[in-house]
Amino acid sequence: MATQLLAYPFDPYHSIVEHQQHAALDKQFGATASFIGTMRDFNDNTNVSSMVLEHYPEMTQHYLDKLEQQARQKWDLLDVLIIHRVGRINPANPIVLIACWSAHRRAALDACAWLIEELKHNAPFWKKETGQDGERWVEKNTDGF
Amino acid sequence: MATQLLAYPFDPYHSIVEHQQHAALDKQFGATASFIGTMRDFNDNTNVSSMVLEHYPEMTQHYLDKLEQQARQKWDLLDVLIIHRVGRINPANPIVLIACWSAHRRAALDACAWLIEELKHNAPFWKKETGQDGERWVEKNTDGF
Amino acid sequence: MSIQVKFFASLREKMGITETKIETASTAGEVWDMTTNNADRPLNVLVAVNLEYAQYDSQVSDGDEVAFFPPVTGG
Amino acid sequence: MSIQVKFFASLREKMGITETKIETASTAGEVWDMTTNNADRPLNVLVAVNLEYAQYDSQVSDGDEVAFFPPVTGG
Repeated sequence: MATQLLAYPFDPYHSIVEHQQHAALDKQFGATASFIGTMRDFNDNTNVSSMVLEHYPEMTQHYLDKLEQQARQKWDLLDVLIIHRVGRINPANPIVLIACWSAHRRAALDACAWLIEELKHNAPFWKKETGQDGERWVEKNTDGF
Repeated sequence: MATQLLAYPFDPYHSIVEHQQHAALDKQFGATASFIGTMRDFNDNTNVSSMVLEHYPEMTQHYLDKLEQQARQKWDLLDVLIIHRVGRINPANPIVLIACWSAHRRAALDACAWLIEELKHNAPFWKKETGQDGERWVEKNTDGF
Repeated sequence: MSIQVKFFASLREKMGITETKIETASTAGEVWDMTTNNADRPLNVLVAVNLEYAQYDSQVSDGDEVAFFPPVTGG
Repeated sequence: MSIQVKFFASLREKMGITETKIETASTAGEVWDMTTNNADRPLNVLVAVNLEYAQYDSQVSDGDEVAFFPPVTGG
């Protein structure tokens, strides 16, 4: 399975290296593009001390698997790894990892950028932040800027 | 210095983690995009057993520093790390690492893709491959596809 | 047979429903009406039928799973 | 004072020159002519003056460093 939903903290770079070793990709890939989303300790000008990521487990898994398949259809990828946290998350903890391997650079770079955009807009996850004024649901994601 | 030219093998993910720890970025960045170029054991349908990366040391360092500055002017980046190998390189060895940190995803993703493209087209490096038929200079880079 | 209905995140809290079942309905909108006691249908609510995005007017059948949730904020 | 001239990669091998000096010249093209014994100026050769990309007709002065090299293939 190249998509994983984790209820505990993970080390994204360790996950990439481990996946790369077990995926028998050795010497065939020329390009690896990755994106890591990390929890910040502020959002919308408010301090955030922790947050909980709720999701719709069956649909999340289904949707991430579908995204991976779509990416593989659109680009010539050798491998894809998607990991997303759920549950309680603290500042500086990684939330999401997307890594794409390909022979040449454009496939990996474009697929990685596309995957995080699709995931942000459509994967059924919801953030509830805990800050100085208590808990609040994040209303919508930023446009990335 | 956030641009490094290395004459020995390096572990790109270790470099990212180490840089991240020392860059006092903790809890401020929400996005990290990275690209790693790795030596494959074939190119243009020919097996390649090793290669030597020649460069123009003063200009390379100058050019990579300038690229980093340009990227920081174009995008709101918290940090940039560029590492490039020189000297003899073996298949599966990383050749180049580009990592960009930002608050939101688009800056890191776009800067990372732009940097590898600029580096590929303009940074004064030259690959000489050793294969079954001896040595040959790589004539030009692929367009990334 | 029956239709499984799920609510998530702020909508789950607002409606006070996590999961429920209804006997039958013909559209996702009807499922909403029956499970929320005819609450107004919010414009920005997302609807999923059997784990795929759908609309209020999407058909539903016995055995389906219908979910309602607010805009997503993952990643 | 003088002008420092460098050749890289396949061009270095082809011309048999790694580094040399000339007394003076007014353009990068003149530097090429003087150091290569008037060899044809290849169209795809890249020219750098003081570590910045330049052209055959770029001006050069005493103390400058001029480099000639083939299309780059890093990354």
